Amino acid sequence: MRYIPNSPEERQEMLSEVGLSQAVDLFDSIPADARLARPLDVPDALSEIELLARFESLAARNHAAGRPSFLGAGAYSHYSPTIVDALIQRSEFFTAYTPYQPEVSQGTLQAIFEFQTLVCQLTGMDVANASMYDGSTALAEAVLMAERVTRRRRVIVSAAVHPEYLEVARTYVAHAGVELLSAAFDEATGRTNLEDIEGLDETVAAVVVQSPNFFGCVEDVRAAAERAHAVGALLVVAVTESASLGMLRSPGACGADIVIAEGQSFGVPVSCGGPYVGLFATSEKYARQLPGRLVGVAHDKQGRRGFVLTLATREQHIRREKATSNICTNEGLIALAATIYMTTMGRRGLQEVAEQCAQKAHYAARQIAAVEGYELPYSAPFFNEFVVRAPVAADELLPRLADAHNITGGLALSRYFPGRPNDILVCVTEVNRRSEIDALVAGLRKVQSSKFKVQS
Amino acid sequence: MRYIPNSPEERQEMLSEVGLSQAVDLFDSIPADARLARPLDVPDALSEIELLARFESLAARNHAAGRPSFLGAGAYSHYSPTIVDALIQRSEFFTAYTPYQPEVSQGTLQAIFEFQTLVCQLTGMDVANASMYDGSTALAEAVLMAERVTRRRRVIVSAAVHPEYLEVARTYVAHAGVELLSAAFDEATGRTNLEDIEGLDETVAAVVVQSPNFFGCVEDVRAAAERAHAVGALLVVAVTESASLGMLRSPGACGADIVIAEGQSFGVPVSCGGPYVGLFATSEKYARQLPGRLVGVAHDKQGRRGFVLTLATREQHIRREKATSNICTNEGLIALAATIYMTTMGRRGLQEVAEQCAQKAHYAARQIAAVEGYELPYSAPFFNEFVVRAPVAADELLPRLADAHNITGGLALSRYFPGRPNDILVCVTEVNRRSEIDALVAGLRKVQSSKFKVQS
Amino acid sequence: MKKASTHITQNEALIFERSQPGRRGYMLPPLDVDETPADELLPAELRRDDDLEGVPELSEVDVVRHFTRISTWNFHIDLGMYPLGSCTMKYNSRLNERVARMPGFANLHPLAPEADSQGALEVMYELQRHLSEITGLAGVSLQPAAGAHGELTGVMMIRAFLDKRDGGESARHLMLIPDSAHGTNPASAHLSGFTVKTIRSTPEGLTDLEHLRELCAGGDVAGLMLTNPNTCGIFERNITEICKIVHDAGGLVYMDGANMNALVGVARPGDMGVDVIHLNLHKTFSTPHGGGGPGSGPCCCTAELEPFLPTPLVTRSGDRFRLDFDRPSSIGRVKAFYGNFGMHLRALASILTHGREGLREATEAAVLNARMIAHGLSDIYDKPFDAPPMHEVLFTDKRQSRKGVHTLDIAKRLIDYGFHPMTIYFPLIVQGAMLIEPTESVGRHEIEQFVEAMREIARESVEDPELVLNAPHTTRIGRLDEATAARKPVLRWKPAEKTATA
Amino acid sequence: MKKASTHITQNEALIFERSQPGRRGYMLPPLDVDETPADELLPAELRRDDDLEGVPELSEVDVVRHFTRISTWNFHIDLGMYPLGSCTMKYNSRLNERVARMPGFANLHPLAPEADSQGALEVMYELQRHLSEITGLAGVSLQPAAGAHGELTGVMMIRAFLDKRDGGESARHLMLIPDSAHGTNPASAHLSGFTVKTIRSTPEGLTDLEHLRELCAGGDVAGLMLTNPNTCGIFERNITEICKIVHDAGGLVYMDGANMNALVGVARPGDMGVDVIHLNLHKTFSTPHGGGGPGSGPCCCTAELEPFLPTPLVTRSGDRFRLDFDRPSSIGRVKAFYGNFGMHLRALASILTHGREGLREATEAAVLNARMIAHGLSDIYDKPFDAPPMHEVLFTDKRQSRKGVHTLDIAKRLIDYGFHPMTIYFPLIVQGAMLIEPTESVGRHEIEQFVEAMREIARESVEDPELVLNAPHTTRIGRLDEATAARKPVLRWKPAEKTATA
Ligand SMILES: Cc1ncc(COP(=O)(O)O)c(C=O)c1O
Ligand SMILES: Cc1ncc(COP(=O)(O)O)c(C=O)c1O
Repeated sequence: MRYIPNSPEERQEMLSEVGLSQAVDLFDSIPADARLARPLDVPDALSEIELLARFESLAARNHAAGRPSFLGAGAYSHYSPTIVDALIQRSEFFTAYTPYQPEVSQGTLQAIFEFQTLVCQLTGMDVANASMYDGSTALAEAVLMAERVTRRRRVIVSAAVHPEYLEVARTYVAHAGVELLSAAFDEATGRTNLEDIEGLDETVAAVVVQSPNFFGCVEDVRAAAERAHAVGALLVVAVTESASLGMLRSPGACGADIVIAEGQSFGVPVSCGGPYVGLFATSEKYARQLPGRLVGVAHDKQGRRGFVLTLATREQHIRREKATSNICTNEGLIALAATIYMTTMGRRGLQEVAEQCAQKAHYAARQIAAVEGYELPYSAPFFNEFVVRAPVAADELLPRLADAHNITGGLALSRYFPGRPNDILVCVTEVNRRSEIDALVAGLRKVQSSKFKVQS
Repeated sequence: MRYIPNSPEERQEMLSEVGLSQAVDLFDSIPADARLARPLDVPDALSEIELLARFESLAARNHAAGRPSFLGAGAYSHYSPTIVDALIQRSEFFTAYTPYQPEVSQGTLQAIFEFQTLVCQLTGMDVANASMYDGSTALAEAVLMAERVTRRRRVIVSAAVHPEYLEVARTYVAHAGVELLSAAFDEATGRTNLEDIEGLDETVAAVVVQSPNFFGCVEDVRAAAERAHAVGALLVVAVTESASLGMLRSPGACGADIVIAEGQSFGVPVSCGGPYVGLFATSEKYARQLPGRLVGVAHDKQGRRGFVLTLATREQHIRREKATSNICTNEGLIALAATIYMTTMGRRGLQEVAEQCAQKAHYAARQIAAVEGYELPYSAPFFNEFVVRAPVAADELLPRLADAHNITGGLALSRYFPGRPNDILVCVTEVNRRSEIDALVAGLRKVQSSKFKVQS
Repeated sequence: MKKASTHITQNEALIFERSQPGRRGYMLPPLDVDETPADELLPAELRRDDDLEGVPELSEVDVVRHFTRISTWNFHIDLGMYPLGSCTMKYNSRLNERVARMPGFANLHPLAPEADSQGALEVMYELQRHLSEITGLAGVSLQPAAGAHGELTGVMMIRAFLDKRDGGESARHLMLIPDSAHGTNPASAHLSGFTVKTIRSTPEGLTDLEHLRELCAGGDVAGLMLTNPNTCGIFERNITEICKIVHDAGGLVYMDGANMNALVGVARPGDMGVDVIHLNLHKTFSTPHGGGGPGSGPCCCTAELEPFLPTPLVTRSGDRFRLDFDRPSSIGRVKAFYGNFGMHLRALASILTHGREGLREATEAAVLNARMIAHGLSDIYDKPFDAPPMHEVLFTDKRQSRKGVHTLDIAKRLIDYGFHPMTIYFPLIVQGAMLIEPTESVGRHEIEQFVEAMREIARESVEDPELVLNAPHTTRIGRLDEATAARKPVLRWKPAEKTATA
Repeated sequence: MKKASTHITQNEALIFERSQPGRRGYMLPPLDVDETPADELLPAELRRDDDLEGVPELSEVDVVRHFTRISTWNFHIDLGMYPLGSCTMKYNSRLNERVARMPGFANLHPLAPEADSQGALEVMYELQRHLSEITGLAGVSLQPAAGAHGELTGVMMIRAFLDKRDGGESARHLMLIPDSAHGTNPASAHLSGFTVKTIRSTPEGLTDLEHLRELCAGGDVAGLMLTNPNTCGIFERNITEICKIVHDAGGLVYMDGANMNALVGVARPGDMGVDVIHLNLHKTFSTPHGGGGPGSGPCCCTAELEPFLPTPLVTRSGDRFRLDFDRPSSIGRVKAFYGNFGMHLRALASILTHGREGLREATEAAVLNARMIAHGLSDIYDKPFDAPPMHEVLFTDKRQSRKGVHTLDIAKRLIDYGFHPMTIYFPLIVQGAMLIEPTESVGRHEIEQFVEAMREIARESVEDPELVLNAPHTTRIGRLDEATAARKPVLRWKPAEKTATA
């Protein structure tokens, strides 16, 4: 096997050095009945040429990867500067382990410290951790943290939170004795109905809203914070489209106590759902309740500044079952990619990306709204995603768009809301050229008129 | 401009620091009449997104890059292990300059030393330099070196040497007072006619043969050496398909005095003709007549081994017009790629590549010879290239192969030899799958029968 | 030739300290749609009012130099042996990186129509099949993002299974975990609502069967979480017996698969009686650790447990691949979408590159390397357990500590010899643990250099303890004061610090 | 914060010393055609009989670790300022690397049919057009592989032009070259059959017009090879006059374009009277130097000289791009195929990324950085010429050498301060030359650090000369004995040495 340095001959010599005659003797401590008596039923080894051909042909069958797309809903297609992927491919970064030995891991440690700082700046919070698996698990951990902080066991989650995030939270709390309640959203505005949140009282640990919410609507986070704080509950804000942080008032500035976000928008490919990176930030006073790893400043005897993993007493390897979370390996390299992205785009670039996303999305929304038969059901302000109500069932319309116009027009909301057959969630980012948007609009018009033909 | 660190504001501050008020003042020493009074007529700056789209569309118009090909003739499609390109992309290698400061350039220096050694091992020679621009310029330099060594001014070059190599040699010697004579090749065997080389006498500095020669035929290098040495001339051997060195008797072992080769076959993409890398090797006694750079072993005060550029007194920066060559920058990074390729494939891999090339080429030759109307005019043994004589003009046949069968069938020799309209130079390597070869044969058969249809 | 020397490296400030107003490292194409006035776009009160104060402003060159410089401070696999016990730091091939970056995979949106994502679904399906064959377990979910995540998933499945079997909330609330287990095990069990009970290990470093029987007697045992080979690098030779005891007591057996690098192609948890296991693709199947992730922790289980796996599962019907959402008994989702797909690609590429023979060959080479180290150090360092090690070997600082030299010191001194230290102070069942896992990716010569370095350090501990106690001596910074760092945590840069360090 | 510190690095033997019989780092697909018996394939006497003895046998991991380790011993642009005068070590963007690797370019065979290579031909055509605009010269050939190759091409064109103009072999055999010129200039002139005559420089570091006139009087002058700005970093302000003198004498003017980084977008050689020039795409247009190449040295010339450019040229007819082989007056080919196409791609990408404004902006930034250095060091180091520097600034060791500290020592000491040394002992017209070219790719802070380091070294040269004389002190090896290396050259590894070092 070409990845194994020692040749069969060398290994034979080594075996005799340790007093064995053949490789099987290495496994003497495994009882015969526990051994595998036959070779594994996996194919013979492939050469690079064969392997690449194999995966190229698989990749070629992901037709959706090759065409203009207006899919968002938790995974966003943004442009990533070439240096992002080039730098994370330095083996110094991608083949290193968790920085347990600071003297020979300062590169990783300093980068994480910079990541934590950037997350704080963008979310408007005091402290952030070294990353979570993704946005959905970060939200689940936020719910558990709220319970730890408040010692209350009921959490109210907006019905406009990403459905998959909600499912993950359900799974996580199933046996943690936390009860999840739902706050409805307003069918006219598309925003969470904050005026009367059912069940909001002194027993509630936290209120959870997503902004922009799953339907693209920007929530009134400040109002949510006031409502939550009024009963001594925490406000947890979730962000799935982090590009919005370049334009929207930061959750921290609106009074959020815990902010979690999906960082995929920061230069990370959509890659069929992962790996992504969960951002997790909170205020100073809750720092010791944070799940996951934290990097902090430390100095050596000569007073030179360095960085170390710190506040480890929160973690599983010290606290075991009393840890704030069971997380160990997180998303280090993706956090690094996000860090490089944020620093390359920088202050002005993050603002311009947000601006272009919003501009292009609003252009698209106007054009679509102008097509006969299509409407935008929600009145609330949006960033780069919005719901379109089509005159036909989305799962008839979208395949036709794909086949006839080679466009992935968006997400059929029926995937999550069977009761909404005609609704499509459309997302537009800086990578969608005007020509693509116009093609989408033209396509919608065609499909629609052809429908009337069918009917008449 | 995003590659320039200092912002316009910073540059303005720097200007005043050095006592200037505006950027134009930096160019006061350029007389007004020598300045450009207008902006350059080049397009506005492109973003990464636009630039990549632009080049993608250009690349898409190189249709030939995407289809099975049997082109060789000085540029060969071989498989390059993934790590070759990954390693040369380490900025430690590709953004460094010529290793003038050994203490901070040992990586480059040791790699070149390893390259020189590998070239010696494969060519069977004593010493090799740090690389030349490519095979063609290396041959020209070899001719000039032969003149330096022998102080004779006539060089006989086989007519079966790559025509473009010959043209380059002509240009190089045009004003060096060296006369190039041609040695004919045998129309039956396809080999250089070594029995009676016209003009071979004591005034001849060198005899130059290529093996495998331009027509793919393996020359009798030992005989060539005997003939050359008999009159006190040097034998210069050129190799365009270096993969052959994994199987063919090394030129050194056959008595060559100077061996030059094109190293592109060693893991370097065909890339429309460059960058490639010229290999240049000779025997110990001529070391100080070598053109180009040489790396040698050196030690520091503590006796630690290191490597340095050495024997610089041969070179232009010391010797100026008396230098052995004017070359300065060579092909460092491509030499590194070749070094990584040779070490990754290693002893057994270089042998297996050569074996597969020869096997597939002979299979293809058999199949083609069996097609009615096609013949292989030459009887000499070949490695992975051979001439096919078609029943129709090559420049009618090949485009039809391309259009109807999506195959680049080979090179129409008429490009270099107008008198040979029906001859095609076919090259087969380890990357040509049997299915491609069979498709080529089927295509040749079709084209051929359709031709008879036309005639009948 | 000495293994390592010191050489000049660049220092580098924080990216925020490098930032200068007005620098730009990006460019976007000009906006190509008719602009919407700012206030129509978004009401002012919803807009940021901090102008992103503090976010860096840099040129592309600044960014490249910053991250290139700091990268050189890391030790990494491509430099050599990285013997962190329990972490399986094996070679990460560039070929796998290339596969993961193919546009057809990297640009595929997770919510793209099934029909237009068949290639990706097939990748996941095929990986599931191979992992099932390797573990000897029928059901596989690729959703967990790391080992601990896989544990959580598996333990929750046990919970769901018991609730269903025993009807309603099962009274079984005890999860048995050996004292040698990794911290994530109890943490995951706790998250799943179990009470953790610790099982003693025997003097041989094995699970104490007697104690296990005792604990199982109570009838409230939900299951056992076992690592095998355990974290002492020893194979639990009574594994079948252990599983039987737990099963007879009505519980299930969870196996922590972090150490599968000792077993692939040689033995299968499923054949030993294990009910559910997680694998660390970022260990056994060589997906890169990336300085702390991403990982991938697939969960494999018996047919009996399969209905409880997370939703969705990738299934096959004829030559179509589908996402099955219709799984009423499932514990639900543990992650949005389908797991760390990019890691699935790499792991599948790794399995196909190794092939039938290669997978077993790697296991043999890994165990052999660990044996070589055990062989080379047993006479100098305290080896707490006699059993021959599998893929990793455990030593302690018992002998050296007599001279005041402890595991931490030995680890730091190894750095001066050009090695990354081993895992230290884990497992917790021995004092001053040094857990050494070379993996199959290390050549004989470097194994010998490591043994020699360790023997040298042992000598130094006697002849010149100070030298070891003050190590490392060759790094750009010395040992850092972690105590103060934790007492007065500084977890982010603030402009204040800028002026401080500038 | 100090700019640099020492840190642990891996040592590494030669690849041949790492080799072990039986190791494999490759795998090919099985042969898929019917085998031809060995003897039918090739007669035994034509086959190798050495079984490739000595060629290394290694696993992929060995290769990756070997080259990764040795790479860490290099200084490189991504680490910081690399101020080699005359070399223009500017930032090499990853974007350009990505473009050059697009399969549609990398997999295109140079002999593929023109109709199927239109994209590549357009790339070359467009690059020719931009270079023509930038130099103000009508004709462009991209064939030369580097600067010296471009010189050879240009000088041979002058020769061909004169022969044609003067009929038969022109009697003009003198090529005038300033004493400050780069060594490749005389070497190239010599290769083209010219006799080199050296022109003196004035005390201001400019070409001596009087001497030029003298030399031109003879009537046997073929031309002049001039670098502008010259290698002292000074613009030849009499350039138009100089060209006139040479032209009046019947000669042509060749300009060495290595220093075009001072002129792009600001002034054009063609407008100054230059007849032919080469550009170093690996300098001015940021194609990577790769540790010594590949380069690319396009040759640009007046319409008058265009017929003599190498064959073939890329031309355009309507929207088709063609290779023009029908060039009877051409000097012929200087390289197989069309030059270093991969570098053409990168250079075009660089030009399009900079755009109209960016190209000039880069020139301004490069000159400004050089000015900052001149400004910061002129009071401490001997600046032989008063003229304000363009993109690079020349100093000498005159003052320091009084204490026995020479340019070489200052250069080596710079390494300890975390800098790559400047170009030393070039140009030859001043003693102990230190030619410093920061390029536009360096930020203000690092320029200041460099100035400070140079000032420190000047101080050390007085207060503690030994410290400087024995530098560098921070590298894994010290100064190497180059004299012995040249006296007893060891230019390749031989098994003998293996046993020696093993
Ligand atoms: C034995 C053991 N179990 C579980 C884990 C947790 O795996 P992960 O870090 O992928 O969450 C680890 C990894 O450190 C481990 O070594
Ligand atoms: C002034 C000058 N001329 C010519 C050259 C030669 O260019 P190249 O090294 O590309 O052959 C150089 C490069 O060092 C140079 O600095």
